Amino acid sequence: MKATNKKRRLWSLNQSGDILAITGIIILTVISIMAIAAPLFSSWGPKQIDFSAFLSAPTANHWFGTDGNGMDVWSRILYGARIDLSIGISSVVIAVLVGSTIGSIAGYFGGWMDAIVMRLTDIVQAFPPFILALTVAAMFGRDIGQLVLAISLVFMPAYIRLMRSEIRALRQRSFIEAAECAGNTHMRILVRHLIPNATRPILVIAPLNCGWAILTLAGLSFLGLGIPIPEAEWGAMISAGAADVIGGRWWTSVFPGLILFISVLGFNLIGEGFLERSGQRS
Amino acid sequence: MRLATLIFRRLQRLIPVLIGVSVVCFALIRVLPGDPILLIVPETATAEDIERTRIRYGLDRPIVVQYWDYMSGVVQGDFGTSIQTNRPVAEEVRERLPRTLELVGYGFLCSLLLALCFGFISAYRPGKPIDHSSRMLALAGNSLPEFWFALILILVFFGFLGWAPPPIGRIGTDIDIIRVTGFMTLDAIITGNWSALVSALHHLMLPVLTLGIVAMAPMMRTIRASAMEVLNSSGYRCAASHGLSSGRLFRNYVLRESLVPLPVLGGLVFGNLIGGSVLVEYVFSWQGFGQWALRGLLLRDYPVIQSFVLIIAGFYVVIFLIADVVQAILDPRIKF
Amino acid sequence: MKNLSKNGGGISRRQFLQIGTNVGLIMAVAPNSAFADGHKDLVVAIPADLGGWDQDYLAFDLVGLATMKNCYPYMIEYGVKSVGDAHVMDTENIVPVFAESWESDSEGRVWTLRIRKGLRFPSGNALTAHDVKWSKDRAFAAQANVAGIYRMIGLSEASQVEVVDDYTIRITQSQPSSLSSHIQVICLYVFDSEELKKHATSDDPWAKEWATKNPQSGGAYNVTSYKAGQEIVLEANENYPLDQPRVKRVRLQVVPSAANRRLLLEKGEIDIALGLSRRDIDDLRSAPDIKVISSPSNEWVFMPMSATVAPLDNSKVRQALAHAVPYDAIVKNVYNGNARRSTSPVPLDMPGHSASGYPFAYDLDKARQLLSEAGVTDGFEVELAVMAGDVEQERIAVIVGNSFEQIGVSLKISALDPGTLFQRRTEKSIPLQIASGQMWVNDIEYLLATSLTPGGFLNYAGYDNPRVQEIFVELNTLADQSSRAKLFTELQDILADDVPWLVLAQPNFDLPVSARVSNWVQPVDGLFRLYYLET
Amino acid sequence: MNTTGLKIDELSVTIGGSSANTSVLHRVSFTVAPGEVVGLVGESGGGKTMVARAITGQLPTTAHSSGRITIDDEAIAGKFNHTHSAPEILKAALCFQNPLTALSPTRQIGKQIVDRIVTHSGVERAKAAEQALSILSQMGIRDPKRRMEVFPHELSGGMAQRVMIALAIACEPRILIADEPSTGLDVTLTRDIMKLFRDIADKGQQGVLIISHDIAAISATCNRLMVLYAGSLVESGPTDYVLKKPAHPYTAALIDSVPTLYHRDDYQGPLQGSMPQFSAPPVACPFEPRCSFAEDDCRSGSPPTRPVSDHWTVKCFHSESAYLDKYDQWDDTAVARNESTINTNKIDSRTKVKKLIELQDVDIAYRTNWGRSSKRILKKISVTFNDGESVGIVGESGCGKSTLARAIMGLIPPLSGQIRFDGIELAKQSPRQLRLLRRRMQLVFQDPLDALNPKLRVSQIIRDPLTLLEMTHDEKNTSIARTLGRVRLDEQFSERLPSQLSGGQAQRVGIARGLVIDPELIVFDEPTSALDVTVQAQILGLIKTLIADRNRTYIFISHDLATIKDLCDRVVVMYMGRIVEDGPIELVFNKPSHPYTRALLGAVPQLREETTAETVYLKRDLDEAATELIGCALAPRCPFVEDKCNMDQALREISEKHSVACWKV
Repeated sequence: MKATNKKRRLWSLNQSGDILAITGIIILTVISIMAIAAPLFSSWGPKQIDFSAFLSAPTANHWFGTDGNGMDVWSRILYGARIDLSIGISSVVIAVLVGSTIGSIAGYFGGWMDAIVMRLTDIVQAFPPFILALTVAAMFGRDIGQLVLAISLVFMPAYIRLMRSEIRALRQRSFIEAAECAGNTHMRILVRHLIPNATRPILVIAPLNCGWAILTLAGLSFLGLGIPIPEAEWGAMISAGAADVIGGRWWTSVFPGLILFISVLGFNLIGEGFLERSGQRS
Repeated sequence: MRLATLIFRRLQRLIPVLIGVSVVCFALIRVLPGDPILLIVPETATAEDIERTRIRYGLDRPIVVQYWDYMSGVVQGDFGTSIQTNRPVAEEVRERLPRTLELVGYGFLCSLLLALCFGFISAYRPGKPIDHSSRMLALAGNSLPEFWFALILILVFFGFLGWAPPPIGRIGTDIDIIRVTGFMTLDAIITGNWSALVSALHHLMLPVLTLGIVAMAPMMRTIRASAMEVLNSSGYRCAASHGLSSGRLFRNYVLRESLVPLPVLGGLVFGNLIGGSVLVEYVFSWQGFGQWALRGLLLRDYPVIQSFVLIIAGFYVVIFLIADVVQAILDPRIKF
Repeated sequence: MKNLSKNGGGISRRQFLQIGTNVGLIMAVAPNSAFADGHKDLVVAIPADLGGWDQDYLAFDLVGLATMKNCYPYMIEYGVKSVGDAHVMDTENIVPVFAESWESDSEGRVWTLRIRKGLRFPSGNALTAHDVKWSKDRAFAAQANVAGIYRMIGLSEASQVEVVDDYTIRITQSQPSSLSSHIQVICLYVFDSEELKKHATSDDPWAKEWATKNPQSGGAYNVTSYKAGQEIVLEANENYPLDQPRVKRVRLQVVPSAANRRLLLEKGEIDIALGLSRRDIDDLRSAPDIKVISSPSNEWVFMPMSATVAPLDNSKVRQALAHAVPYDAIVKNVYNGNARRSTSPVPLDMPGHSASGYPFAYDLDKARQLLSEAGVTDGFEVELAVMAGDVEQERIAVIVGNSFEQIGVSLKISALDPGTLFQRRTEKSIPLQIASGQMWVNDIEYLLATSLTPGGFLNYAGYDNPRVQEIFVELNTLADQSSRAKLFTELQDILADDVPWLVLAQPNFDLPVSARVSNWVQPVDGLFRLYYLET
Repeated sequence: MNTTGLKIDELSVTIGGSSANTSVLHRVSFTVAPGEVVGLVGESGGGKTMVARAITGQLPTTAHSSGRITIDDEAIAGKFNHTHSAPEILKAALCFQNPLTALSPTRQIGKQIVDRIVTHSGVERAKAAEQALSILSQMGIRDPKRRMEVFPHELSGGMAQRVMIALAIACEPRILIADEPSTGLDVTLTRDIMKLFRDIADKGQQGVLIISHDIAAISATCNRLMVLYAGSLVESGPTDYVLKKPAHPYTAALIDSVPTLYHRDDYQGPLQGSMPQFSAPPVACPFEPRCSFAEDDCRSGSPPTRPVSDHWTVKCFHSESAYLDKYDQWDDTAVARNESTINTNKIDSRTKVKKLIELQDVDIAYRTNWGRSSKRILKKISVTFNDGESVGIVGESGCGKSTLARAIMGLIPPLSGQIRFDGIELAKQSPRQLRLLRRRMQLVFQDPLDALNPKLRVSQIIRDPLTLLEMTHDEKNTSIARTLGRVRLDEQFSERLPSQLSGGQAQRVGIARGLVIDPELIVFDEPTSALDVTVQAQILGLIKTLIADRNRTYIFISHDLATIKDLCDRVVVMYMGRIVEDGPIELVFNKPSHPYTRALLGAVPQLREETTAETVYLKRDLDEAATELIGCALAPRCPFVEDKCNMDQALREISEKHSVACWKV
């Protein structure tokens, strides 16, 4: 495989994986820009009440209508992106950092440390992911920090295991023996030789998990366990609006659901693209 | 013999996990804020009254004693008594669990069938429009918030088209059914109550579709990847080059081998469905296990929370045990 | 015996019923009259089965309490008065039911209960003073519901309840109390002691086990069929000492989903749907063949402010906040107009209520001015606790928060689940919270006891004013109505200055029923009385 | 029935879509007659497998082919396609490479065979099962009835190869094609498998085409050999002629690259460069860049395929002239070369003997999570390596020789016994001390690409061990540049990633990493076994020049004796975790004492029947024998086994510096 080959692979869009990933990145970039520059796109604040328009249908003033609190749905969607995206991403980032650190140490040193870590992950993994998030969130509370921890706790065992098995597989490779022969310390072998080679599968699944984290957050909010009112958060918006659908007031939950769907799709597209490129199975 | 070894090994691992789960849960709910006793004593109660109630529920004893007491009950099938409702937890579980399992079971079946169809079609026609569209469909399904999707389905199929029954409960309100197992469709078949069966299936339609579509993607992706791998494997190419008919090739050389990675993934998907079912049940007023547990969690009903956690964990671990066994049956190479 | 007070506290009734049930999500469903030919029975959809049949040991369970109210023999009961079109229970007028008479000595300390003769339980056992005595002994032994509430009127020992003869009971309180009758309305229910004794064991001398699982009867209605988790059938008690109930048979059907109850009501299959959301009820107002019984109620929604957390410990700050609540917006936007603005910490309709108790109107300038008088110039952040999942509380929080923001007070709204909320209330660690409730004893003395004196279980604010305590002590033994009224006014003047809580609204009681149901009597305690209903 | 066999006419194949074409076969023509065994040889990437795929209709979907393939005058065409239907008589059946993976893993082998029989002869399954049984026993499978029920992963390599052939036979083809049938098999097994092909061709009058990179393994069986280079058939002729007088320079180089005990006198040294890849059919001679006889005409036009004699063709402009002339001087007697001159003077040149590494009763076992398993990989190993010595360690795969290397490096602590480096016992060193010891010893790995961190550049890889030395950055750079030169790698390679290197280049980097800190000991762990033959020869050549530096100790591990003959002073023969023979190279080669050593020597590729020693054939496959181990490890396979072999055989000295673990010697 020559350098030119490599280059072509990086930039060619022939592979459908790249197209998927780039579509996903575009979607998320657009949503992020709109979230960051939200005041430019909406004249209403996310918690601003329009006392003259409770549950108003979409109008020129309120593009996506207002909800039962008289708040503008469109601007809540925009500001909601800040919370949803940042919680989704930060919980995965925490899970990746903590999980891969623990996993690489357990995988590298093995022995009793490994055994204990594995039994602990067994315990955490004895729950379906959403149920775990639900239980932890219901028991701990509804602060943003606690929610991030609850969601990242769900992912952590997977990253621990993934990193551990990657490290263990890499340990069998002769370049690690070579590194040992070259007089590297354990720390240096781990940091310089093992971890850089073990990150790829983790990076591949991280976007998928980001999407899942956002869905989880929204699901918790839907059950009333997520971010409390009046913060703008998509899941809570859908939940609050779900009851309004009865009277035909569909806009309060259909629009937030749509944006939630699109952003999760964005993450999933990136993840699927990465998966395809790395030729791995889920 | 090989399977017996497998099951034995897994059980060996399962029991410490369950004990660990119960210990962690037991300790956590007692450490965290929220006191179930305050929720049931009258507000006229003095500190002594509260203490007395606490003693009545045995919550004053050292946590280790409480744990021992609870676990020795569990071993005998006694999951304690709900602090809130005063009913035996086991009884409430018997009532609630079948509802959820029925929903999740059909949902899983639905997503499995969809995944098998689309997965194999995709694998046999990689890069073709049918491949792209079924993958996009799966990806989109995977990105849907299930509770929202359920709402949209209700809006369309019940609100506009009128094809679906009202999203309330598991069966028409005008239909009587004798409860045998708690599984609505099963009970209808056992008692030969065909109108109940039709009604139950009708009510299952939308929630099952919701779960099926949402959970399909990972299984489809795996089947597709695995089938493509098999189709490109030298094992398959060898058989194909030796002139076997395509039907025989699919049955004997593609199907089984492609399904090997599925059981373990299926276990994960099943878990996701159990999680998702909490949300979907909420939308369809299903009155299932998850909602029961949620109420227990919010009201800090210790025996309910403990039992929920233990049952879910036990159930989930058993799902994976089954998955492992199925995988071992499918793939003779797996050793333990 | 929770019913006395729980409503004043944590879980609003509707909220409680909704946990584990559902938000309703049906689009408009055309009534499908498959069952249109009509049924003679009155059918009531209840959200959950009752938690057990033993009132002495029952946890807080509104369905259970309501059912028992209709089928346990009660010695005395409130009368009924008409207010406009509505019938409401008259707390001033207490009438004997199974009792022949209910009298006290002049001091109000020793009470004599005479029981009607010839009363029988459904088992055939005669109802005598021994049953009453045994029942109250049992209540003291239970140390649960009744025992707790009895302490308020100076009853703490089983020996204070004595059998005089087969049909006479004497109850001797350690102190006189003007609340005695109110409390005895709630507590004087009777078990079939002969029957229960049969099921007692040495481990379980009060037959708790048996009583939990088997319906108790002998009141206005007898339980003739009980299918756990599905249906309770009540039939009119032929031995009821007063007029026979007009509806002979009532079926209480367990329909857990609120949406389902609503649907069944719309289809005409049930007559009364309990536990519907305000939104459902609003939608049902326009539905055919359904009427929504709406009457002013004594439920009130308020926002206790911790008197110990800075800067809320400054009464000027509390007054400022009282000027920053958009009261009318709450009534209009949260309750759709079906609520009254209350004008005193003493609820509307409570004897002694005075509008001087809460001289605050929505006036942000006044609020800012008061804040700066209090020396709070930079604003502050404060936690407002609401019950998680309670849509109305959340909406109030949003509206109030929006308004507070304009005077520089930012609210950190925390939605707490019941377990945590109650614990924190006990710890008195919540600066601001929204609470709602119903004073079941419609009396300011009771209000003081529960909400405005240290140790009062509804005193979420941790309110402590020596003068208020003195007033409370005076009221304990004061029977003269005009002197009481004077103290009531003084009290409300003090409260107007102290502002222990923000008075938000007093929502109406709304119950959707089928068109054929009439003669609903609005219960003062939230427990429906089937006895009066007609179809 | 027409029986003209396989005929290929001007077959060209191009693979790829619109942008990236690879031209893999260029106008290849040949025939395989019924009853004939023909070998198609060449290095990987030469297009051998594509020939097989073209014949069996399995070209990739992106392939484009031209030319004509007929079997018994019936044209074979078309690409592989999943939906081809209608069971028909199969013209050509392919035995796939790596049978362990090419047998469908989830179906019992009996059923797999039956599937084929049912498809092609239309008999009932029950009847087909009987036929399958007989085919299996024909293939030399013991207890075929039991094997029918077995899944492929339960088979040994040799067994799997037999089953693979059985599958192909069950299709009743006219032509049987075997793709690399000897891969992964040891020499004894290869011989048996090859005999099977011979039998099939002889008895069934089927044509057999064997595709292999291992010219030595198949030459004894094949009637004719064809040599494929970069998609062109460069030579084709009767086996004996081609081997003895290769007409094409590539054929000659290929034969010379095979590690044998003796080289021809005029051995040209390893062939430099590597095989080119074409995006379009080449206009010049594809071998021209590597050919030492190339002239202008080679660069300007493609040479024609010309007959050398009957049935012998070559695709070269110069094969007849200067080049062929050299081979005319070939003298069969020159084979038995001047034995007296080999290596004898090496040992004597050093008088002072210092023990660098000593192993005493070393046992090594697998590591598990909670300790070590009881299964020993090495048993009671006692051996000494002296300063300045170069020692070869030889044995079949799995005998523990790589483990021994790692134990010497201190990578695996021994379960019992001592390992001393320059008198320092490794197991007693702290991690830090052990790390410092590493500057005195280095290991070169078997799989060069696996041994290089894929995320680091070549210069970083070579720099890695330099952290052990206290050097400035500039000194390190100089050192790296010098070392790259020593392994004959261009400066330009220093910034490449391992994925941008060929196997040979990667191994040079691996050697450079070992050399850069100038250690006292270098252990080569089968440094060439993962490489193509001509590259193997290049790397061995490089190592040979390094070893000329006698200030260092070398341990060279290999599975075949021929490779180490030129490199080492001494050889240690291992079998199943034990040392069975240890002695100076000339002694062991000339007078092998242990039956196992003799068997190994006999297995050295014999292109020209040059060995004189009496060959020992081991009785059974290693994997079959492994279970019945009592006493001498070789006993179950040893043709000379006696009752006395049931006891453990310790290594004992039979003459100076020569020890053997066999009581019979």
